[in-house]
Parts: sequence; structure tokens; C-alpha cells
Amino acid sequence: MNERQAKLRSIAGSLLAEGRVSLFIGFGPGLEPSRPVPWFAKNADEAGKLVLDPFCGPGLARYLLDETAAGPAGIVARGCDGLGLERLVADKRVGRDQVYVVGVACRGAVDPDKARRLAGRPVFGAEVNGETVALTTAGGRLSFPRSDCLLDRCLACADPSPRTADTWLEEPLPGAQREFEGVEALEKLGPDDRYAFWARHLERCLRCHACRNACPACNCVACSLDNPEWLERTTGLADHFMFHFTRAYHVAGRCVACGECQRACPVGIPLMLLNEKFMKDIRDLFAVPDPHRPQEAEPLGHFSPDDPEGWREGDETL
Amino acid sequence: MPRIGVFVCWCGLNIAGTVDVERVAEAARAIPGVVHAETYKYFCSEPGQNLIKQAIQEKRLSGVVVAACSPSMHESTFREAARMAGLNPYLVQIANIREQCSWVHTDREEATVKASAIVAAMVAKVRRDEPLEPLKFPVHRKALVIGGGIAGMQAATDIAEAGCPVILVEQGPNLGGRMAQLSETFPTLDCASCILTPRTAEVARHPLIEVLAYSEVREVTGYVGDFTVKIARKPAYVDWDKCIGCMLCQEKCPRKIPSDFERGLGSRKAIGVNFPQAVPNRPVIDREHCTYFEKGKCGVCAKICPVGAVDFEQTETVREEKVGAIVVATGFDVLPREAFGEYGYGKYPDVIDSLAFERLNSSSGPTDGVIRRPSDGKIPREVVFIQCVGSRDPDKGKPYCSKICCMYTAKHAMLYRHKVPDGQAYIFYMDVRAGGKGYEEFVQRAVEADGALYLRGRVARVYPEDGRLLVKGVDTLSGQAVEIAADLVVLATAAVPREEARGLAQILKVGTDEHGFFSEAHPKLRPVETMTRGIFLAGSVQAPRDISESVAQASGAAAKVLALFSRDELAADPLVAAVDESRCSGCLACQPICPYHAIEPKALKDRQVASVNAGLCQGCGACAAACRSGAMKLKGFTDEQILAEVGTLCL
Amino acid sequence: MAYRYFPGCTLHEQARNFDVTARESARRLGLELAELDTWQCCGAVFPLATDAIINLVSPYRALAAADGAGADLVTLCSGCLNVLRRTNRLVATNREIQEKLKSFVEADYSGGRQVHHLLEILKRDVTFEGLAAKVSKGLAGLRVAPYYGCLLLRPPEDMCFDDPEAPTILEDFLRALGAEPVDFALKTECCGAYLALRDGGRSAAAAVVRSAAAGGADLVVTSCPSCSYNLEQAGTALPVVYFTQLLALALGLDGAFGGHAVDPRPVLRKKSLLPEVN
Amino acid sequence: MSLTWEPRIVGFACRWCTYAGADLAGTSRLEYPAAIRLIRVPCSGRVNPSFVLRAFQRGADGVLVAGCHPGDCHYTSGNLFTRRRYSLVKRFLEYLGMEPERFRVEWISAAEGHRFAQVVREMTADLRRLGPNRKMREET
Amino acid sequence: MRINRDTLRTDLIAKLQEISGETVALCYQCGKCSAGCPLEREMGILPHRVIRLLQLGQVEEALAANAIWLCAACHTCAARCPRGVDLSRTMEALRVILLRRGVPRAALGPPPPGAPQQTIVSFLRKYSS
Repeated sequence: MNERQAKLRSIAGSLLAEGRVSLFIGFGPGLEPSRPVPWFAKNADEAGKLVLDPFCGPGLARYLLDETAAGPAGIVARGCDGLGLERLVADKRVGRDQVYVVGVACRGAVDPDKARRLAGRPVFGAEVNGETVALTTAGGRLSFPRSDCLLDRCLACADPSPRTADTWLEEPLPGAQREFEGVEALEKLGPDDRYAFWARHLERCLRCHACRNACPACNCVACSLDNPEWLERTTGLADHFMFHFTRAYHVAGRCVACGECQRACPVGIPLMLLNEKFMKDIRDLFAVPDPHRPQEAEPLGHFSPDDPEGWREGDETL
Repeated sequence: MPRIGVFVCWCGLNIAGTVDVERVAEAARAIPGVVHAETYKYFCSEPGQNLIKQAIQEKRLSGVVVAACSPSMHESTFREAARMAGLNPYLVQIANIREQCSWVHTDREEATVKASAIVAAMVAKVRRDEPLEPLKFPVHRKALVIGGGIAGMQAATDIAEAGCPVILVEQGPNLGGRMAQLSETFPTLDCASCILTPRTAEVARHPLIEVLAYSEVREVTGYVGDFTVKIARKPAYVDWDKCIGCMLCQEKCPRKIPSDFERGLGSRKAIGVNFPQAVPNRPVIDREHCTYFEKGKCGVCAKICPVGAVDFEQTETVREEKVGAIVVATGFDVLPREAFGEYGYGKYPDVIDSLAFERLNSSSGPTDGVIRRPSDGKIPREVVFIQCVGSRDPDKGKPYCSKICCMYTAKHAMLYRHKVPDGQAYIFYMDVRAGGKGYEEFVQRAVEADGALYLRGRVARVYPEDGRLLVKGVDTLSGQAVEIAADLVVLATAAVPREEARGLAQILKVGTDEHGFFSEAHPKLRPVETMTRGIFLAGSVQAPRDISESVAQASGAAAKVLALFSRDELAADPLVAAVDESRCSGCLACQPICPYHAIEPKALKDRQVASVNAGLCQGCGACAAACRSGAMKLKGFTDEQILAEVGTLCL
Repeated sequence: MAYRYFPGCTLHEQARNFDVTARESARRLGLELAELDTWQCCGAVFPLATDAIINLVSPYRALAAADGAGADLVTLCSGCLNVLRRTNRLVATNREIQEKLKSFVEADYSGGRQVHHLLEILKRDVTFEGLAAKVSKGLAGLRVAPYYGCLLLRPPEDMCFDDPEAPTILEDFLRALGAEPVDFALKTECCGAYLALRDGGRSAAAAVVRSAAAGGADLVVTSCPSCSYNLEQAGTALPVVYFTQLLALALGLDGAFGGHAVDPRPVLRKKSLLPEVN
Repeated sequence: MSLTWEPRIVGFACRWCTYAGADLAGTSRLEYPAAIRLIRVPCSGRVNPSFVLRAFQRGADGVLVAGCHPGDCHYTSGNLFTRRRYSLVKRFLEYLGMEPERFRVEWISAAEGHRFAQVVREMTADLRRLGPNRKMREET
Repeated sequence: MRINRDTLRTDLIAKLQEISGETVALCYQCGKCSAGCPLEREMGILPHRVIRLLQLGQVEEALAANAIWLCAACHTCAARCPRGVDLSRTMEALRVILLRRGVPRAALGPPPPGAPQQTIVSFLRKYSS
């Protein structure tokens, strides 16, 4: 069976049994095998139900915000979870000593909807093997290209493992450089086409706040966008621009590129294209090689006397 | 419901000539919350102000907008008028419809529409204003002066003479600083100790000055008027209260060590004072070189001391003081010996720096004032002075001009010639910078009366040849390379901040420039102040300075301190930042952005939040723009106010 | 650490004694100095015109060849070191020149290797203590003037060889051999280099040799054939040898002292470092 | 576009430099278009990027953020944060489809009344050419 | 010498600065280059004056200076220059300009016996385009 899962259950079980954590955050069984859900194990029994398979999709870091109040929490962390935790620690919202990180090497999570569509029938299991994904269905195993099966957020991922962990479930994988092809493609359009692109997407926004609630960087006690002086509860396109502009700016230099906002969005707005634009410009203007990984000094929290004037030098790129 | 009054000024024809002021008032009356609007020829005049006061009282106004000239002209006038009428002055806003409207537009219609919009925006702003009171801080009328050189002593004396107590902290064992090392001073050639010693004695016996020698400032908290300072007294291993200053210990101490004070040219004892006239006249044990501390035996000093003052067990003590203002006067140092291998500095004993030359010249120095070269004690017949060693050298030294070297080198050439009449002084210079009273004349005297030969150019190398030092330089005026066989080479090395200054800057939270000199608040208009209110600068801590400039700046700093101390409490503009703790997540993204270090974390029961020290905040609002949740509010310029202005101006 | 040895044109011709003594000594010290398979003259001088990229081709080839062999370059000649090291740094820091050279030479080398001088390898890999331990015939009593000249030291930001005004590596090396280094003022001055061929004027070289002689040196040691030539021709009787010749001698090997314009053997015999001839 | 349409520019001006520069333009009687309306802020570093969006939302055709030249900030570093923030925001606004001419960041000192007038003239001319802004603007 | 904007800003100066990669305006004429130059005695016009001529726009005078052929590119000046100017590069650029103009190079006789290859190659490189 699944050795990783067994090992995780045992690690989590003993952490709980020894009282080193009061809670362990991972995945547990959902309504369907392809949809495991976030799982908060409080004892060894519950740890025995932890799931670790390629369907483990959603980010977990954000849960630390609520779950560390009662004492240290354990968490199974992929790269995205690790960076999310770093974000929370940098923002002083979670103490690093309040979290026990079990690091894993993630090869990407399978999108249950994509899998269902490709297989044409319910999917019970999945295996990521290099560039292909094998899906287990009642009719046998079917193989598909990785790029068709994974969650969008995993396709762009450059961080298979967290940067630090308290223990490792397996050998961590090194990080890579993030590319911003989607941003570059959009930059090539004219202003009116770009506006049309964003208007088309933002028109669908329901202002359900799923993006905000999923985001490890949106961790404020209170949100300025709930203040009616900033944003009334009207839902015109201009308000959506205000909401998403402000949100993107608030996470500029802080977004960890976990892609949870976009995954959580019920209407499929390509929110990461907003966040990635800031990342790309921070990289290019301020020479921050990996702006999605929390920096010692936040890109917007300091300056250099010889910073460029991006509005002058930026003209040719747009 | 707010009750706003709008007062549209004609400013004679300055406004009314272009803007239809009656229409502006009419439009204002239509704005919800405006209960009064009127126009007048000159609201800044006495009768104009009376109209405003009258309206405030009669209409029970809760806010006032004066549409007139720029707020830089009459904001304070109208706020004062409001205050006299019983309205909080911070509930007055100015709509600038003159400089930014009537004077720059000609189309009456356009100008009137724009003026109305500006008035509406200020109405929207004033509706969101809250009454504010000027911040008040108590003033401890006691000053801390850091540094016991000429600048620090001058500042301390000036402050104490005005009747305010001063704590003067000096890190070395005695007062005097760099000036105590000098022989004579330019441009008068009077002897440094002759003018310094009386000043030192005056400081030492002044009833309002407490000298804490051999001490360091370790921690500073608080803000202008109310600083708390921790001062550490380093162990001298001598109880200075018991000591009577007989210096028997120094006389009998068997251990001789090279003296830093003498720039390595002379020696001192492991216990003793730097120079005979030192104040306080109390010895210090150099622990690193003391035989007792090295080997556990000796103790000659303890045995000989008639009052039993030597105390090998002495430890550091720390005391806390409350002061209202701080003057920093920590002075300068010169570039270390390692620099400039091409001159053999540190390698050849007869290549020395200018401070060492001062000691050679000093009658209390290692040669009793006879100029002898260090290698063999001979009197040098030819001396080469090299200026700009490490100064004006962005590639390997410092890019700036050290300012004092031109003058002291001319002085050295003169003093040398006075003592060695058949000697010859050569000075390699790049430009002679002698701006100062009597300075140029002084340099010319060195040339005319004392025969110093000025050679315009740098020296490339110095190396020994036939028992002398061959100096290879150039005279760019004749376009010829020049070689001089010298007996002594004196380098005018760059003046740099003292090594401890950087740490002190951090303790004081005062900025420094890239070289480590302390930054003034404004290079022209606030040259003795720092960006932190209540902390002032004197002397070379800010940039290389000569004695007269240091003294002048010290008196300037003292005047600033006394101006502060002339009040019982300090009032400050209440337009500062404040934290809405219920909205603050405590991420402290605001903290690195604050140029005044005014933001610190504060622990609440369940989490931490940011808190603003109103005494340090200057109200720039950079923190408010960095705050995502809107918890950081800049009073008078809140998000709500600016948003309301934006919304109104766009209508 | 594997090195590929770049001898340079002179060491296979006029300065064979430099080459031979280095190879023999290296073998004795257990250093692997395999000669680069194919190499051309480095060009002898580093091109100072920013557009003289063609003159970088030859040193770039040598660097790329060493990289292809998975090794760093090592050289003895100060001139080769100067050209190779500066080229290497330029390739590593100037993307435009790097791309031009890549396409011209059809190699894919981006400046990731290092260029070493044998002295640096002795200091770092063998260490001077280690070297002293391997000396079988200490050069006691031999007063040697260590002459650095220009090419090892300057420009300092490119060469990073030693303190440009007060270098010590040759002195430390000589002490390891048991010799006594003589401090002399002009040890870092230029000898006039190739200008010697222009009008025979050797005032610079003469000043250097005089300075060394005044310091009481028995001989001068260099790392550069041009220096060696200029100093020997400067018209004094002070012998000039390569540092590897003394290295070989101290290790008990043949120092190949024949063929010098000023014969060093008499002074070495006088110091009992070479056997007397009958 | 109606014949009477004139662009509307909202300008954020730091009180020490640009606002004083605009006052100087006034005392020097330099004429410039009435399109500009200034909001006085203590420092360009106070200007929250969302203020800019709010201006567009409420109907501004152009927005100007202006402060002291880098190195001259009354508060030493406020405008250096402005430079960082608005280097990003300017590009981001354009990425969302805003025309570059509609948003400008300028350093205008208290002595540069001419420069202030010139910037307003340039911006107004650009906006007249572009016509009214409809992007990110709420329906009225 | 009569100077004006046009004599100060010539294409030739621009070319020279491009080839050398050095800015002549950086020099503040302290003369440390000349003071330390090993060939100063032979040069006639000293190195700092060559760069001064360039600052004054007198490129042809600089090109005529014997000094440019006597610079051995030893970089002693560059290593000590307080302004970070590498005069050797300016000297090389002046040589290169002349050589590219086809000015006959200094005649090289048969190299003396015993001259090392390094010296000969260096000489040829410096004295031919």
C-alpha cells in the first residue's frame, strides 16, 4: 500500500501521543476517494486516518492561523504549505515554535475534476509517474499526461518541498525558478485588450471572499476592504477592480504563489496572473530572484537609494 | 449632524477677479451639513476673522472651511481665530482657491467650478476631522553631552552657564579629546594646551556639570524632553573617590607600554594618566598590559598607594539618568595604518601621520617638543608632507575632503621651520583649501616666511634609499616628476568617524551617512539637529571640522538645547500616527518604513500590535500607506478623509 | 583537484628551464600537472581596447579546453596568468563578450573555472609548511630578491593575487625553501616589459636590479620570462632565475641553471648549494 | 464625447515640495489647465495605491502622484518608498489595461512651479487626446 | 589654445572613450600616475598631461605624444589612481586609433637573440593593429 501514508500516520501518531503537538493538520478521507479533505487529528486514532496521496490538493498553511492558539500543531507540509507557514511567521501571526513541520516532497496534486473529466467515470486512485498520471477507475488504469491532470497551482509550482522542516517524511526536492509566461503573454496585448481580458474575468466575481479566506498572506485581523469607506457592498465591475487591485497590492512582495486563491475561486478568475505580475516586476526592478519566497527584508518594506523608477523604465515592456 | 461653515474669501480681486465667489458660496450651501456660507473681501483681516468667530458662535459650527489662499499662508491664522471662538483649531480646513485656482486659470466658468469642487472636498474632509489637542511632553531640564573633547566641553559649558545641569560622558579616562594631543593651533599658533587646559578645568569644577569619564552610553530610550539613558562606568581598577592624584603608582609601575596617546612614539605605564595635566587627574590600569592581570602578581601600585585606592576587583557599574536633550560630540579618528602600502606607512618608522607629528611638536610629547625622527632620533633636515592621504580618494580611501589637513599641514611646515631653521619642508597638495578667517594668510605665511615648498601633485611611492626615504611625486604645474630624499615623511591621513560612533548611532537611533558620520536633519537649515528631536550634533561627529567650527557648532547645539529647556513642556503637532488596536494584526510591516523608529511592538493579552511613540512620530504617514488593514491612522490625513476628498474632487 | 597546465609559448622555447624545473618539482610534490592537449599562445598581453575581442579568442579557447577536460588551468608565466585570468573574469562578468566568444569559438564556456598560478597552488594545496617539510636541500644563506613586477599583481581587482603594494607570497615561498628573502623597494615596479625591444632602453629594469643589489641580494627570482630577460640585460652582474629553479634545487632536483645570460651557478656554488666544479 | 468635455485629473501632492511648487506656480501666475485638482498630503509616501484606483473609480481621467525628488524628502525616506511602490503600481495599472498616460508619478520640488505647470499641461493634452476614461470606472 | 564646446566634445573623444572604456572627465589631475610611472623619464609629456590634453579636447596633440608608445601597460597608475581611472586603457586607445589610421608602426628590427617569445609577441601586439 502507501508507504508514505503509513509513515506519516506513525509520525503524526507519535507526535500526538507524546504530547509534542496538540493537533496534527493533514488530509483525511472525504466523501469520494478523489476528494480528501483537510483533517485535524487530535489523537493517535485520528492520526491513523490521515491520507497522503496525489489527490491531496488544498493548501493547509492557512489553517495554522486558527489552530495554533491551543498549543503547538503539527502539519504535513509541501513546498506551498512551507512557504505559507513562512509567510505567517514573517507576519508574526504564527510562532514558528508553535508548529511542527513534517516536510514532504510533493510531485503535484491531481485535480479531481480534471481527472473525472478525462477518465469519464469516477476515479478511485491516482499515481504521478514523471510526466504521466495513472488514474484508477472501475474500468482499470488509464494514463494521461501530467499537464492535463494536475491542479493549475501545481503546474506552475517551483517548490516541491518546504525550505525547512522539523522532520522529513522523505528526501526533500530542490526548488526551481518560477516563470511568468502567462504574465508575459498578457503584457504583449494592447491596453484595451488587456482591459477587456480583465473585465471579462472580474465581471464574474461574486465577492464571496473565497480567495481572501484561502490566502496565507491575507491574514489580517481586520480587512480594510470590509470598511465601507474603502469598498461598499455593491458589486459593480469597478468595485471588483477595487477589490482585486487592492488585494493583489496587499500581497505584492508577500504572495507565496501557492495558488490557493485561484483554486478556491468558484468562478475561475485567473487570480495568480495578478499576483505574478507583481512578482515578475519585483524580480526585474528590485533584483529579488525569488519574490514568492519570504525575504529577510520585505520588497516593499525597504528601499535602495538607487532603485529604478519603474514607471520610466517599464514603458518598453508593456 | 455636522454644522459646517464655509467662508469664501475674495482676496480683493485676487480671487474674486477670476472666481465667482458668490456662486461658490451658493454651491457650498447646497452641500448637506453646510449650515452657513458667506463671502468677504479679506477674511484674513481683523473684521474678516471676526465674521468667522461670530458665525462659529452664532451658528454653533462644528467645522469650518475657509476658501482662500494657500494653507501655508493663513491656516494658522484661521485656526487661531477658531480657537478663540471656542472651536477646536483642528476642525478648520483651508480650500486653496487662490494659488491653485484663481491665479493660474483665466476662464471664469472653469475657475468657479473648480473652486466649488475644492470647497466641497474640504467640506468632506472637515466632516471627518476630529478635535485634536497639541501633544505635550514634560521636559527634564538636564542635558547629556557625549564626548569630552573641545566640542562636548563647549556645549556642556554653555548649557550649564544657562543654569541647566549637564552630564558629560567621556569614553576615555580624561577630558580634552583630540585637542589634547595637538601642539599648536592654526591660524594663531597658540599652544593647544594653553587654551584647552583652562577650559577643561572650568568644566571639571563647574557645579552644574557632572563629568563621567571612562564611561559609555549603553542604552537610550524615550524621546525629546524625556530620555532615559543608561551610562556604564568602565572599571579603572582605581577608586577615583579615594585617589588623591599623587601619581606615585604611575611613577613606580614597572611596566612600560607604547602609548596610543603618543601615537606609538612614546610610552606610558600600565597604570597612570595620558598626560600630566589630565582632567580628571586620576589613573587607569590598562588591564591588557598590566602584569598583575597577566600573571597574578606584581601589585606594586596597590602597595605604594598611600590611600589604598587601587582595586583590582573593580567592575563595571551602570547608572540610569533622565535627560531632556542629548548632544553628541564624539569627534573623529584618522585612517588606520594598514592603508597605503605604497607609502610604507606602518612599515617604515619615519613615515608617520600628522597626529604623530603633533606629538613630536608638543613640548609635553615624547621628544619634549624637539622634532626628531622616530627611527634614530636625528633631527630631520628635509621633511615631506603629503596631503590628501586617503581623502578625495574614492577608489581606495574616502571620497570626501577631510577639510582640516590643508591648514594643519601648513602649520606643521611652519612649526618645523621654526624649530629647524635650516630645514626644508615640502608639501605635496592637490588644492589648498583655506577658506576661513585668516586661513589663506596663514598658508601664505608658511610659504613666504617659512619657505615651505608647495608641490601640486600626489606622491606615488615612498621607499628607503641610502638611509633616507625616497619620495616619488609629481609637480603637475611644471609637468615634471619629482624625487625628494626625505628624513621624515608626514601623511595627512583622512579624518574618519570614530569606530564606536556606529554603535552609538544605533543606540541613539540616529542616522549616519555612508562613511559613518552622523547625519544632520537638514544640511543647510538644520545643521546641528538630527532627525530625532532632542538629539543634537557638535563637532567632527558630523563631518571633519576644525576647532573654531566645532566650538561654534557646539554653541549652536547648546542654544538648541536651551531653547527646548526654556519651556515647561513641549508641544508637538498632534497630526501624528496612531494605531487602531482592534484592527492591527501586529505584522509590523509599518516598522521598517518609519524613518523615526517611532513604531514598536506592544503586547496585548492575546497578540501583539504596533504602537506609535507620539514623541518620535513626525507625521509623514508612510506607515499608514503600508498598513493593509487600515489600523494605522495618520490624524488629519486618515484614509477616510483622503478617500472622501478623492470622491468629491471627481464629482 | 585536477589541473591542466598551460605552459605558454616561451616556456617551450626560451624559458625551457622554467618549464622543466616546474614539472619536475611538481612531480616530486605529488601535483598533477597534465599539459593542456592543444593550446596556442595566449597573446602575451591582455587587450585593453574594449572592442579588441578577437584578441580574447586564444585565451578563451584555452579556458574552454580546460573546462572541457573538467579541470582548472594552471600556469607559471606571469604573462599567461595575467591574460588568462583577466580573460576569464571578463567572460564571467560580461555577458555580451561571453556570447560573442561562445559563438566565435563554438564553445560553451561561461567563466566558471579558475586560473591558478603555481605559487598559489603551492600556498593553498601544498602549503608552505608542507613545502618546507619536503625540502631536502635548504637554501640557507642564500639572499634572494623576490621580484614580482606588474603582471602578477595588477590590475589588483582582476588579478587578486596578493596585496598590490606589499605582496608577500614570494617571500613566504622563499622562506619555505630555507632562503632569506631580501626586501627591496622596487619589487613591484615594472621592468619595462616589451619596450626593451623598442630602443633598447632599459632604465626601468636597471633601476630594479640596482635596488635588489642594494638590498644585498645574491640573486633575483621572477616568474616572468620578460622580466627575467630585461633584468639580465640591464647590465649588472646580478643573476636572475625563475622561482621554480630554486624550488627544484631545494627539492634536491636539477635546477637547470645553465644557459642564463648572467650565470647563477657561481653564486650558488659559493653558497655551497651547487657542487664545486673541478 | 460632448464638445464641452474636459478631462479631470486628481493629483496627490506632498505638502513640502509639490504642493509648495504648485503654490509657486500660482504666485508666479503661470497659467495651466483647470483639469487638475490637488489633494494635500504630508508626504508622497502617505499615498495609498488604492487611493489612485479610487480616483479612477469615481471618474478621474488621470491621476498624478507627486512628491519631493529622491534624496530631498522632508522625512528622509518617504519618497523612496513611493518610488518602490509606484514603480510596481504604475506597471500593474497598465497591466490591468490602463493607458500609460493616465497615471503619472513625478518629482516636483517647491522651486519647480514651472515644472508643475508643465506636467499639468502635458497630462491634460494627453488626456484630451485619449478622451474620457471608462476603465475601472463605476457606472453613473 | 582656443577652446569651445565643439572642440571639447568631438566624435574622436567619444570614440576614444568608447575604445578605452574610460571617462577622461574623472581625472582631477593629481598626477599620482606620473609620479609612479616607471617610464616617466623617457615619456616627455607625462601621463597625467596626456589625459589633460584629452580633457581639453586636444586629441591630436595627445596622439602625437611619444608617451603613448612608451606606456608598458603595467597598470601601476591604475592601481593607485584615487579616481579609479585606468590610464593604460586610454594609452592603448590612443595607440589603437593611430594604428587603425594606418600610421606606419615603429620599425621592429630582427629581435635580439635571446629575447623571449613573450616579449616579442607583446611588442607585436602593442605596435600593430
